[in-house]
Amino acid sequence: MDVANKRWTTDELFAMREKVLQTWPTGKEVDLENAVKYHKAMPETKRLSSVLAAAIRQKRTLVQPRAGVPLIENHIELLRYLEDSGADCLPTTIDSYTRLNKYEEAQKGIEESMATGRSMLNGFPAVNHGVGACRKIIESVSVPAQLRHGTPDARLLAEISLAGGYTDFEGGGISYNIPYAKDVSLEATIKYWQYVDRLVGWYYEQGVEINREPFGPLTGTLVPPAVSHAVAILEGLLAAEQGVKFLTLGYGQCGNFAQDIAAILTLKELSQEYLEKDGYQVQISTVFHQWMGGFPQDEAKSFGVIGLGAAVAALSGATKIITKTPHEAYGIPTKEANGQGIMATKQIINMLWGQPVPITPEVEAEKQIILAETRCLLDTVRTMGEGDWAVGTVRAFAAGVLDVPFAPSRYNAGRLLPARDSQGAVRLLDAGNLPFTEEIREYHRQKLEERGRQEGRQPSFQMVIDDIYAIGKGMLVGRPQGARK
Amino acid sequence: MDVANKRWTTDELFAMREKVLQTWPTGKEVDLENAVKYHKAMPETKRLSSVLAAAIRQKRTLVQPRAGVPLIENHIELLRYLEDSGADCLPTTIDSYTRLNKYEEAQKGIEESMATGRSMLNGFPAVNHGVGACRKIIESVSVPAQLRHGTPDARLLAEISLAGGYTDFEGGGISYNIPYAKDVSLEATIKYWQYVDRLVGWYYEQGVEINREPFGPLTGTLVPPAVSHAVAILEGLLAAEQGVKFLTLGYGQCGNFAQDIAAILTLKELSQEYLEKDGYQVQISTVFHQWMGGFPQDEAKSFGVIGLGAAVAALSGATKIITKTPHEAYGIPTKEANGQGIMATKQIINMLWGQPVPITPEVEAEKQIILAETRCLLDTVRTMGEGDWAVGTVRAFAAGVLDVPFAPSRYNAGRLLPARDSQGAVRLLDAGNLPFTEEIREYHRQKLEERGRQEGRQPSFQMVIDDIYAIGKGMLVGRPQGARK
Amino acid sequence: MATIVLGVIGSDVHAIGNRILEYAFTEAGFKVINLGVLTTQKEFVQAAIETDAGAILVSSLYGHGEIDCRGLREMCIEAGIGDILLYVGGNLVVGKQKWEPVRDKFLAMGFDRVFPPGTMPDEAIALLKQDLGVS
Amino acid sequence: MATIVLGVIGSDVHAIGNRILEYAFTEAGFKVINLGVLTTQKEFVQAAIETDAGAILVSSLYGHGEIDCRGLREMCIEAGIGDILLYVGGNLVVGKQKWEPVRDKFLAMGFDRVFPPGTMPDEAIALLKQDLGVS
Ligand code: B12
Ligand code: B12
Repeated sequence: MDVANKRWTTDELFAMREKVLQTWPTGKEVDLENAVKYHKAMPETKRLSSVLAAAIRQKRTLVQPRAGVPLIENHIELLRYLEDSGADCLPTTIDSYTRLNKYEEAQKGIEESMATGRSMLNGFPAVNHGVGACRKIIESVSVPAQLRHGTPDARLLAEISLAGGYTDFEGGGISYNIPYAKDVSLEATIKYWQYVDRLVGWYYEQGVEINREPFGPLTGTLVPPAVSHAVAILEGLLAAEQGVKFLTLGYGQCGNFAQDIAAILTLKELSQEYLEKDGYQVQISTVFHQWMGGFPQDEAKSFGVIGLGAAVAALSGATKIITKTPHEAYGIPTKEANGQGIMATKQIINMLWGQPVPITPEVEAEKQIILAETRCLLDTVRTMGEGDWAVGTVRAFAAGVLDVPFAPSRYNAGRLLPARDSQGAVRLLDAGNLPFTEEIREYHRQKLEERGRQEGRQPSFQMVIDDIYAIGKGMLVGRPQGARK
Repeated sequence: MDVANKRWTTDELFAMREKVLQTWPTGKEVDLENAVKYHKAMPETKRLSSVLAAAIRQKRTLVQPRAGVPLIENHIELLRYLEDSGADCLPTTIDSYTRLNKYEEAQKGIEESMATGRSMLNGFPAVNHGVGACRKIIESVSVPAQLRHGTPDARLLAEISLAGGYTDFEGGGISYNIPYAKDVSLEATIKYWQYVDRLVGWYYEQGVEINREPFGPLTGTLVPPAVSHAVAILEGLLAAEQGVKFLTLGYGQCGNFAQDIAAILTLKELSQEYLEKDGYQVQISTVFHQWMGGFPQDEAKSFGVIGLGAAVAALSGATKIITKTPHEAYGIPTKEANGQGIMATKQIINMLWGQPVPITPEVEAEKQIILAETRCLLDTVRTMGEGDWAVGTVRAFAAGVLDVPFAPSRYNAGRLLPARDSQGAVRLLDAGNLPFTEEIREYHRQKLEERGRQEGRQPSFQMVIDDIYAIGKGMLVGRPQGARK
Repeated sequence: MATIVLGVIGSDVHAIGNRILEYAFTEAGFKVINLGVLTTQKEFVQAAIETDAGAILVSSLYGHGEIDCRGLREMCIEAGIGDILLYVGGNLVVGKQKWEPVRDKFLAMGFDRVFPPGTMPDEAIALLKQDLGVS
Repeated sequence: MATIVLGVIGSDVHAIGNRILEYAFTEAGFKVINLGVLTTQKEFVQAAIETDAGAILVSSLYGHGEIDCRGLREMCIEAGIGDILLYVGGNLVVGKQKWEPVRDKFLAMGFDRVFPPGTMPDEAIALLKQDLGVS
């Protein structure tokens, strides 16, 4: 195996940098010494690690949208608008060509966008625009900004955007591969992300704090909390090994109140537990993503989905929430629609601020099952890797011991069939090769049989499809027409 | 005292009817025999008592908007639109002239509306339009409809609308007086509403089920749950005595999660307890009103307020929710805005359907305090009335033992000063003459002192004002700028 | 400082804003005669005459403002206080309408200032002091 | 029944709708060659030739559909399958745009049918059967 969970030396990092920076002309704009100086001159209020630390202290949930358009001026206008709408931290979402390192196509997209006056890219092509453009953006807003993407190989993107003043970088070797690629091996992406993490670690050694955020929701659709927790914690461990000191771990709303609250609570608990066990000292925060699957077409209904997510996020005590918009089912939102998502969310976050996490018996029960499941997964990964999380991860995915529903990657077994139980919690109709105890498997079986009985049908792939469509059709559980109307 | 909680004989009812029906020409359209026939021919699906019963059985929360425009055809179009938007039951909201029995002014409003093509009235003037118009409306929709108003003397309105096929009638001698009038005595309104309740009782004796719904939220602004519970239960008791068999008791969202959940739970518990104690057999359902005070001007923020209300209502297990709209801060909503309120709400209600009520330690604590407070109020009313709830109510209001914050009525002491504690629960800065135990008073004091300490100020009327504005300004608790930003 | 007459016109029972306005104008030093809700045009005018008020502040929240406010200026003129300041505010018409035409409609009725939904008291206090030439 | 080629074009990784379309068209009796996500125009055309497919069903969800789909008809013509049915659906352009101009743009590119966001498989299945003259 060509990968190991072992801290790279600075030399190893710098040797690889040479090549990475040559993959696109803007690479030569990156001057690390100057970048460190630039970061150090930035006020604390523009640094995500500090803003997150304050939110943790104040038990506050920060509100952050997703947003990115191809042209610099438009992007700045967009971010300013979103800041005015109440965003506590800003994003820069990268386009899909850049995500696949197709900088030439991104260039075409930029040019066509300029020519037509319409956005021809679904995000901001930061690599093509380069370090100066990033800094211009950072200087145009007064809250911190994070880079969000979905890039299996984000080495150059990280170089450029960190030198450009971004203080937070999303992604990870698993979470930006399995849901975002088809043919890229985990060994490759884990290494790409060790590079990113090591770079972030290097910045830290120079006194610059950069936050890192594995992409929690994965495919965004009926991902059981234990599966996304395991991935998030693995990426946290891999990052910490490379010297990352600030981590935000994520979770995509599933829809069941108790399961969602329990998910955020256990994500905190488990990540702390595993990171400490391996001796890492890391500031951990959590991020709750409003429902990441298919949205209703209707804007008012979308506001409903957004509102429920906001309420649960606030009550769960997540450090940050990433918002959706009333345009979700259609396309990249206008800045107005994006602002609406922020404002609706923030109204709820503010109203619930200071109210305690609702610890119900159901939350306790969900916590127990998520804790047990996630430990099954992580402990098996450790065993399979003979103590090496990176090796274990690769082997676990190969064996289907880690498995993400609906993921496009060939390196993902794709054997899981998730479905909702009668209360909407995500369970597994088929747990594939997940190393769950018989007790856990039985629990899932029973929960889905109970639903099946209510609906007078056997749990099946049709039930999975019904659940995928359900929220878009105004429900949580995809009950066949007429069942318990 | 000219009032007593004693069932009217049919003769007493019919004697008064004679006069009531003469107060406006449309009164003579009312033919009770024909009305009974009309109701009996109506399908069950158009009867609120049945639809509510089904909702109770299925633990479902029904969604109902408010809506009323001056002209019949427009009103029908409006209701159909709202039905298509997903309303489970429909309203007909009455204009403010009719509410004050100013039928001539209402007539002017109808005529001006016809002439200008704009709505010049803030509701549907059902008395002026008469029985036939009501039936036309009922026949134009396929879900049940309720009459909603705010009329101290609704005798004629009840006659006309019930004969017109409405199966649910909102209001009560306290809740449609204290918040809706300035100079009308409680003795008078209790009698007016005994008439309405006796009429509903009479229908029941003929085999026609009509549901009655006291107006829970009162002034809609920082009303402590115990105060509105006491009023709701008193009106329930008065109605039951006149033969009402179907009651929906209401509560206006305060904003604190635990207090709101506890409010709905205790409303069920206490109403059952008091009604049973007096030997009444009544189908009790509950209705949760989305925040009834000042709304944010921004529509997206309003969706936030709406979403939070919907989530809490669904989780609390309320039988029905009454929706607000994104136009709330401005004016009577367009049908589209009204539909949006329904759709956003229903999305959340559907997503949370079947999920259990979150019983947290905080909910338990709020339950205990609401139970204790409401019992203090009700038991004192009983004592003051020497066992007669009607007499007790009049005396209790006169003594400030019952007292509604911000109410315009001279018959209300107006001594309460409600404010939010640091978690947004509504407490009393000044409990006036409410017959609370020293322990309860101390509890309120402590909660508000805690908030005062956090904000570095003494609880005062300024804090009350800040709280009145808070939701409109995007918060729940009206913290002074800068406090715990 | 000047006396002002305050109230909610017509069949309108919205009491909360009225309570706050009374408090805010009193705090600002005005002598406030608050007629409360359900106040008729006549009551406004009489109170203004009796107290020699410098301004009448009319609220209308419930949507019937247009019908209820018509003729108030004329009544003031007839009563001999034709040049008294008339302010009106609240949710003046039925529904969410464009502000400018609404404002113009009430200006045309003879109001000196018209305030949109959500006006904060401070704003009106500053303008009233200005209009009355007090500080 | 007819063979169809299915896939998500360009740099698009949205896999879920694709999974469902495969299932639904298979259930409906079609032989489905599913190329999955990240499929190039060339792969579509080659698969269609190799399997003698009656139609190519292209998905594009991520917004770059306009750039990615241009020239597909021409490539089919060059490859000698110029009259193969071409369907396209998903979230074809960036942002929430009026549907008709979007549809017309893709029709002009040579697609036979263009489906808006939220199309249910049954709808497309019925139309495809009709267009292919099968049942
Ligand atoms: C889940 C999801 C994701 C997941 C995908 C996981 C995976 N690998 O599959 C993740 C989180 C990884 C993701 C990533 C991205 N996503 Co995405 N995603 C969604 C989301 C929320 C749901 C998609 C879905 O699964 N729907 C359920 C399935 C069943 O429906 P469907 O995909 O629409 O397919 C059905 C129909 O459209 C139809 N159909 C589809 N194709 C065809 C073809 C034919 C011929 C016919 C007849 C019918 C048909 O049938 C299908 C089955 O019913 C949508 C928004 C939405 N719809 O609510 C955004 C959305 C598609 N994503 C979007 C974007 C932009 C992205 C990203 C670029 C990130 C970003 N900037 O936000 C990346 C793209 C990465 C890449 N290279 O492709 C945008 C596209 C914008 C646009 N067109 O303007 C959307 C619309 C969200 C938005 N409003 O911004 N996404
Ligand atoms: C609370 C409330 C009620 C309570 C009132 C309790 C009470 N007795 O006070 C209850 C539930 C009883 C109620 C009843 C009704 N209400 Co109401 N109510 C509201 C609500 C939600 C808040 C009002 C409030 O208290 N705001 C807080 C205070 C502080 O603000 P304010 O009232 O706006 O006053 C401030 C400013 O406007 C300004 N201001 C006001 N007047 C003036 C005058 C001057 C000169 C100046 C400078 C400033 C100024 O200063 C005040 C202090 O800051 C509003 C909608 C909203 N605003 O969100 C609807 C609203 C006012 N109600 C409305 C209606 C229609 C009714 C009803 C007819 C029922 C119905 N059809 O829905 C009845 C009317 C009964 C009647 N006869 O009047 C409508 C009016 C519609 C319109 N104009 O098109 C509104 C806008 C809701 C809506 N969108 O439909 N209501």
